[in-house]
Amino acid sequence: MIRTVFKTVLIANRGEIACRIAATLHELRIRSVAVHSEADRGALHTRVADQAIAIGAAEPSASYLNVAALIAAARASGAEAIHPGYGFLAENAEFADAVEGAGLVFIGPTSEQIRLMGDKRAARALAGRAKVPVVPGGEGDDPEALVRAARTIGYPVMVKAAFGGGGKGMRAASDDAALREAIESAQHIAQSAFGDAKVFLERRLERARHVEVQVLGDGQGDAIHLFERECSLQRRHQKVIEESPSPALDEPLRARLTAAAVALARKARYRGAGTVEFLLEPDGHFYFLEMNTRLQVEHPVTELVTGLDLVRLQLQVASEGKLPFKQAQVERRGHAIEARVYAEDAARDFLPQAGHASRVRWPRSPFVRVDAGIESGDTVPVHYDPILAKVIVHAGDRGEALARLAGALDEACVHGVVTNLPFLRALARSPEVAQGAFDTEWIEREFLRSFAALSGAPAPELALAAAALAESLGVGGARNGVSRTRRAPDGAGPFAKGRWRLPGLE
Amino acid sequence: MIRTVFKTVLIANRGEIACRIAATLHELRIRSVAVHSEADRGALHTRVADQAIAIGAAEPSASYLNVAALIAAARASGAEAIHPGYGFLAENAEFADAVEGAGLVFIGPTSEQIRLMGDKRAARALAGRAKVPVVPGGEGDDPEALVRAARTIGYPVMVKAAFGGGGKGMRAASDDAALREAIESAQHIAQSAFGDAKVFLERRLERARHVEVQVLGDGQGDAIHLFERECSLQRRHQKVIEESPSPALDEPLRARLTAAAVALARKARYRGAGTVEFLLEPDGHFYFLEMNTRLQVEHPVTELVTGLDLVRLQLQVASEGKLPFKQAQVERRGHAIEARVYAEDAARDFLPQAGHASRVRWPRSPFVRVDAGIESGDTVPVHYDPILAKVIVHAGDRGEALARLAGALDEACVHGVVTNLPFLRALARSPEVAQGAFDTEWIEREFLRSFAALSGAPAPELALAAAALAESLGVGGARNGVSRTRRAPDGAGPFAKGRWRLPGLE
Amino acid sequence: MSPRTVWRDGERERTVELSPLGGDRYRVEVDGVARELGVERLADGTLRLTGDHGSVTAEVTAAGERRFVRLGRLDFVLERAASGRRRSGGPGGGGLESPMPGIVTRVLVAAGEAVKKGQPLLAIEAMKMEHLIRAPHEGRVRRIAAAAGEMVDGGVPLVELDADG
Amino acid sequence: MSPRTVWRDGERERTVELSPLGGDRYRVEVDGVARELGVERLADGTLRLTGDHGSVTAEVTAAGERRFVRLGRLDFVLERAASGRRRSGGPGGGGLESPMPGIVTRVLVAAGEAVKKGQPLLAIEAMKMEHLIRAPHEGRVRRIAAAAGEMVDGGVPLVELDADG
Repeated sequence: MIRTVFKTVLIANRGEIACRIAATLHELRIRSVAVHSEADRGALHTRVADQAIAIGAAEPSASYLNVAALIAAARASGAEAIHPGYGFLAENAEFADAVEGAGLVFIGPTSEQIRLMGDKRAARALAGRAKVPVVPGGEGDDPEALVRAARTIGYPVMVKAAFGGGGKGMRAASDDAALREAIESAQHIAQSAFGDAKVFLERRLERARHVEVQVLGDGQGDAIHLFERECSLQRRHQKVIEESPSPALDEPLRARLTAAAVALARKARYRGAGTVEFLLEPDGHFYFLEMNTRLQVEHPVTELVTGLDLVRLQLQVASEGKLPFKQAQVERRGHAIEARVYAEDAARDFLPQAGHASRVRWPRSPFVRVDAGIESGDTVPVHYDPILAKVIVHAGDRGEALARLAGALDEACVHGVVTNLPFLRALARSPEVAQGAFDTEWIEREFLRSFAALSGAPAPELALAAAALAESLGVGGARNGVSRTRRAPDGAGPFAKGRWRLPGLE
Repeated sequence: MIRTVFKTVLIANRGEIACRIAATLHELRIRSVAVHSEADRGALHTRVADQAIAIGAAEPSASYLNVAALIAAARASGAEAIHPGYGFLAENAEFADAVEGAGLVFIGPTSEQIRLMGDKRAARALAGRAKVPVVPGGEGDDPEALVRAARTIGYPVMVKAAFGGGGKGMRAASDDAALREAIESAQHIAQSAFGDAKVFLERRLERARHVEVQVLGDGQGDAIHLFERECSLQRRHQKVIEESPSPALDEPLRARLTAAAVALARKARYRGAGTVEFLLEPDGHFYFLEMNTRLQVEHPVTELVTGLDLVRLQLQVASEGKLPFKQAQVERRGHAIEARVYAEDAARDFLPQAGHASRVRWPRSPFVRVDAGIESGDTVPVHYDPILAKVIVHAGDRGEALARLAGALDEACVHGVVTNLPFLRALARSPEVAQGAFDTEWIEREFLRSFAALSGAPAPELALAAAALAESLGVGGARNGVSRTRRAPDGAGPFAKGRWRLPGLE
Repeated sequence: MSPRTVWRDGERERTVELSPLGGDRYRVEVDGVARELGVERLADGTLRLTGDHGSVTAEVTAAGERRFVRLGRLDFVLERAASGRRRSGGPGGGGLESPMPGIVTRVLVAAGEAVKKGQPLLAIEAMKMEHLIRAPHEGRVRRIAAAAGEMVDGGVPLVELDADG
Repeated sequence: MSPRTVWRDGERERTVELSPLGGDRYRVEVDGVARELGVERLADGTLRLTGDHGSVTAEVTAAGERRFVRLGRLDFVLERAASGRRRSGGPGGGGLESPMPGIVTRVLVAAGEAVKKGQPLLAIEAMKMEHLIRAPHEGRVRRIAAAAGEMVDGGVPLVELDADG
């Protein structure tokens, strides 16, 4: 049992990650304080915490991004530390400064480290000093200098915002003219989204995979890794399914990749849990992409293969200032995969969805974990990230893990709000995923087409029958729209037994 | 991915174990067929299966023990195999014969092996031939022969039914007179409960622990073990909390104990998953107790430490007739603990409970697994075993596991039916359990007293306030029994702020 | 409808008096000691109770007279009582009601029969456990209200016993 | 109340006709093809549908006109339609209704303004994603039914557009 100096910790987040952090706090007998916006009054994360404090209106700027309100809530509740989760203020250096300025502990790296990694160009420079390969690229405020750099490194290139992230403002270009246009557009988006118009160039890597390494640093120059995560299954730079280990690494490559990540974390004297992202080319070359200075959405796959609780480790490092074990003590077992359940309609261009999730049932099977932010009856507000839950499985090998994931996704049921569950189920059963043969653009380049064919198929007659019967019987919240006394026509009408598809009935 | 010959499997059971078996079947894309009594119409295990078949009236003898109805259901559904779960017909040799006689596969050992292990005296004899130590004892149909045997092995002794189990009909005796009485009583109970009056003697072991070994045999003489389970936390011979590894074993003792179990399984040419139970004396001597020829209730702790799915292994052995891996490939990691949630009122002499569980919430935290047989809105019938669910946790070490278990039990909530959750929470936090300092009689000898003190404490005022407010506001299904318009008395009445205990509010 | 409610908490009898103070504020008096609480209804029937230093969620579920109360992560079971009256089947009564829902397996006495204190009158079984209803005092069986094989709820009168032998 | 109901299944329109046959039996005709089904209501609002060779559980949840249907482990989303009428906001309509619940972030045209086909009229944001409502054809804006900052449900009319330029 660890003994942290914390008796009370405020969770400056919402949804599944706030619930997940509260679980570890409770296990360690640390009081958890939830915060919530007006839209989240009564949300699951407020119910699982020991205390809940309202911090502002529904808009994130008024609540979950409201630094003053968060600090005030921490003070009012007697919290000694704040866990930022992911998103919102998790990688905001000013917030980290404000927390420490208020005499509280920020559970994460130092604000300098957040600032350093937030500047993608500075992070690239640091990687270079740590002898970690970076994607060939170019910098400069003058567009023409960037064009000259592009000619040197070779087209196609990517234009990225220096202070950006998550693919926002990212543009590809294949020639000088397109590049000039891309730079202008990217600068414009960077200015409005990140408050700084600076951009930089990277050579565009073809068919690259996204592989990242979980690191843990003591803030004094020591760091260890907790193996890698494969996150190439993305749609519009948004990860959909992640796994560990990566099917693309053999042991020598894994050793080099994890060593590179540890070298970078040590060079940064990194404190706490962080993630070093790499692009991996089909030939095995890898390049530093960026470092995320927060707990990742996909951290559970690392937890399952290593058997370690990352939130607990974050609390330990924040509390004790040292690593609780050595690299040699970190072992991995089996294979873990995570699928992110989003409130979005995959059949209609992934339009985000919101509303009342009146019936929610998450899978509950051996070796299946669900980190969920909603239960039956909860509301999915329009204001926030559409992630509802993560379904994570652990198994002896990758094939078993995929079968387990597919089975678990079948068990999941969300009614009232359309989710991407059909998309995830199709992905989990796709042959390319089974073979591990994908890169970061495979979903958009190939999979979406086959999914469209699948999702466009008509529903089985039995589904229509169930909908009509439910309405007629008044179950499921539908009005009774059918008379129940009408007699059946005697042998009238077409009756072609066997022409229905009857899943489960034939 | 394993390829079994089975396309459809019938689950001849109910509740949490039927749900748990269905999960593995679904993952392997095997159709699951549930059976249900009249009392279980619409029960969770019928909803998670691919098909549900009614087999008879509520009484077990008419349904879950109704061999003819089960075989008929298997035939009607096209099942090629039957999984018996635990309890009911799981260790009934006639059922296994009937299943095989109908041309179906019984997922379990041969009927001969069930019969052999069901006769405790024959099992003891087999253990002797396998050079596995047995508790010194005596046999014979003549009470006076037993009395003479008791004098030889030394008092106190236990009288047990030859075909019994679960402690039923078991009697202790400390002298000749008491023994004669005990024999008569045990014979009477054995005759009525097991249809055979035969009894035998064992020396009564003081402060012994119950440690069992999970084995897996190929039915052709090879067998391996999946380490041990510590099951000493019992009340009236009913296990309450189980764990793996046992805190009472060091590596040499673990090696000897598991070797003894494997020797017995090999000698029996055992087929499938089984459990060899031992009594362990404080000095490290252990004695064979009996062998259970079924999947145990507590199998999940073994699954968590080994990372293996025992139901899957049962299917593999039944399907392929060989072990899917070698002993050296079985590794254990960390510590797992299970707590059984029963519908019983621990504060009122553990009286069994039944009814409508209108609000059910099982914990959902990292490294916490719940095998549950009910969800919100389900009914707990009076006819069956009171087990509702099992909360199982996995952690790096025993201390962490206990903290995790305590946290998970706090998260669990069952309203509408009284459960033993308060009892389990108290156990998980008791110092003796933390020290691992218990034997099979410790709960009844010592813990029940301290639990009674705990459960007799008054509820905090806030709980009363909540009950009254809920009724007044009409939430939670209570009638509105309080006028909502009455004005507050102006400063009247006793108002001693601060005299309430306000968990969470001060 | 009285604002005063009486509750059984194990062996204890406890009283609660509610006074709405307007808005979501209530004055709540428990066993004569009062506090002010803010009471907010959340979407799923959960209440959020707010005191001077924070708030806690309370979930209350009624099952007959029983109230399952969850405060944060603590659980309690209370019983709604008519003011002042005690249920006869409780620990204070004669124990001649069914202590649990179950099936009457054996009726061991007949109406009119004289019984000794402690004598088994009737056996009820639930979840594979048998529970004997015993005579709380010497007396004579007036009436047996259940037959073997009958399923009964908890708290149902099973045997009526006259005190005189 | 007609026994015939019309449903939208993606791009398709489908019809169901129910005829009770007494007891729990129904004749159900879907798109002109009929079957007999046994229909049993389970405790939690789930239906168990029984055909010739087995049964499957069906859970149906209404959310506005939408019906979430779960058959065993398969999920479908249907939409209840008034017989024969199509909703204007669907793929067959002009796309001038909100495609999702969200917040109107920008109004890009004014009433009376002439617009080209494909011109962005209004931006709506939900869950950090912005979606542009574009003119489905050349025309003139008759009315803007939402203001920037306003929260709207899915399927709410946002812009009225006249066909004449």
